[in-house]
Amino acid sequence: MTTSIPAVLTVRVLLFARYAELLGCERLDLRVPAARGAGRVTAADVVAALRARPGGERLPARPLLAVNLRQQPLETVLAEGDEVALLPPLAGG
Amino acid sequence: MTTSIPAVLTVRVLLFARYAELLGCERLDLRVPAARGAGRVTAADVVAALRARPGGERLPARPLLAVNLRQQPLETVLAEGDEVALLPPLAGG
Amino acid sequence: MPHLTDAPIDATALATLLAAVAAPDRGGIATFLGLVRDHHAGRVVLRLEYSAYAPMAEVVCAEIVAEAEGRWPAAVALAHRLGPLAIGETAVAVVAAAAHREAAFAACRWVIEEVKRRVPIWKREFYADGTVAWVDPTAAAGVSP
Amino acid sequence: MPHLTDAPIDATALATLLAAVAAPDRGGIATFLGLVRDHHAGRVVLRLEYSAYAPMAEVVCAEIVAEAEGRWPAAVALAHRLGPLAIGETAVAVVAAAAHREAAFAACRWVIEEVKRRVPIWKREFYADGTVAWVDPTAAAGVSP
Repeated sequence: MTTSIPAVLTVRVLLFARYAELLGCERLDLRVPAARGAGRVTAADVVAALRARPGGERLPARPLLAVNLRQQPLETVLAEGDEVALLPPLAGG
Repeated sequence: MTTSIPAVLTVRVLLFARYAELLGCERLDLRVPAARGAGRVTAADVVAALRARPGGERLPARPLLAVNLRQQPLETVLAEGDEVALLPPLAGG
Repeated sequence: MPHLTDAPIDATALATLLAAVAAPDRGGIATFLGLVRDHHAGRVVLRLEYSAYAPMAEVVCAEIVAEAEGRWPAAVALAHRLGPLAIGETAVAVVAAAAHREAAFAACRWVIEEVKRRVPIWKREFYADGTVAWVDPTAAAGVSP
Repeated sequence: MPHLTDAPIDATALATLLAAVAAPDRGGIATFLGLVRDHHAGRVVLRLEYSAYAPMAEVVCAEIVAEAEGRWPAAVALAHRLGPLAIGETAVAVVAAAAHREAAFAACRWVIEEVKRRVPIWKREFYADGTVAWVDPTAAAGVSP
């Protein structure tokens, strides 16, 4: 049985630069439950799940992030299979 | 017999671009008298002398000019042997 | 042509970027080259390494170029180096050609600011004292702790 | 190095100018290239010819470079082509290197404006209709009658 907005999703997470060092990982598939009381999984839930992992406590609570190659706010509602990238402070140029 | 500020000087005149075309000449030594009533020869006197030559009537009365490689006002007092260049509107760059 | 490159942005690469924007009706080309400096935040830098979220960085670079070409009557080329770089090497090149210099300068200047602001690229600096740090333009110290 | 040149300002010449200002403590190089356009004031240009009051033009170019280097913490190189030029060829190149891009852009922009304002150089345009005119930036028509 499925609903159009499942309360648990699996997303592809990408970590870069300092964040990859903190977590000791550059990419992982993460099963993310919605926050307590919410019917939808947001990018903030991915950040919360990562912050609960070893090393993740040093991730900022509100990092820059991208969903499917585009910068998005933390409140973005995710869909199954989305690619969520946590972006440390940009330093190109 | 000489005075410290002779009323007649010989200067080297350089003409460029359109001004050289108007006068049919790129360089000439010009004997220039001071303007009536003036004791000194100025760059304006050089312009006046050039404007009295064939083709010179189309020179502007107040062209840009340089004395000894430096832009100077028309009122600049000249010395024997000075190099006076009449500069058409600049178009470099 | 991709905007990210592992190859040096040298005189030949610059000539290619210039040729990509030059046209008979464009009288001015403004260029910015960002080079690796030998010091940062008071520390002596020996070399550095750029990494990127490459698929997104390509998309964002293309967006920046398209936006610049929409804001100004200009043609823009952009290249950013990735991987290890030595002091003095070119990290980024922006080239903007327009009929007149005002648009060329404005587009060039805007693009380099947007590249710094929006493109997911990171820089790791290796210092003379043996330490290494991630550059963080948002941190007071200029690097991440 | 003289600022006036009869030789093409091509990729090699540009690389020489860049090398003249590059240094390990300079992280940004802004460049402006002025190219020969195929039209001017509504007329189709086939080619053109630059002439100069060369001794004065060299002095003024050197003054402009020195003044720019005094106003900004930047190193500046400047080259202006003389003689016949084809469409698309580079007439003038300004290169400014500095620790940071703000000074590099500001110095580069200022130098090209001063070159146009102060250097005794003249431009004769040859048009598709067989006519020829001296360019006059102060005239409403853009050329001398």
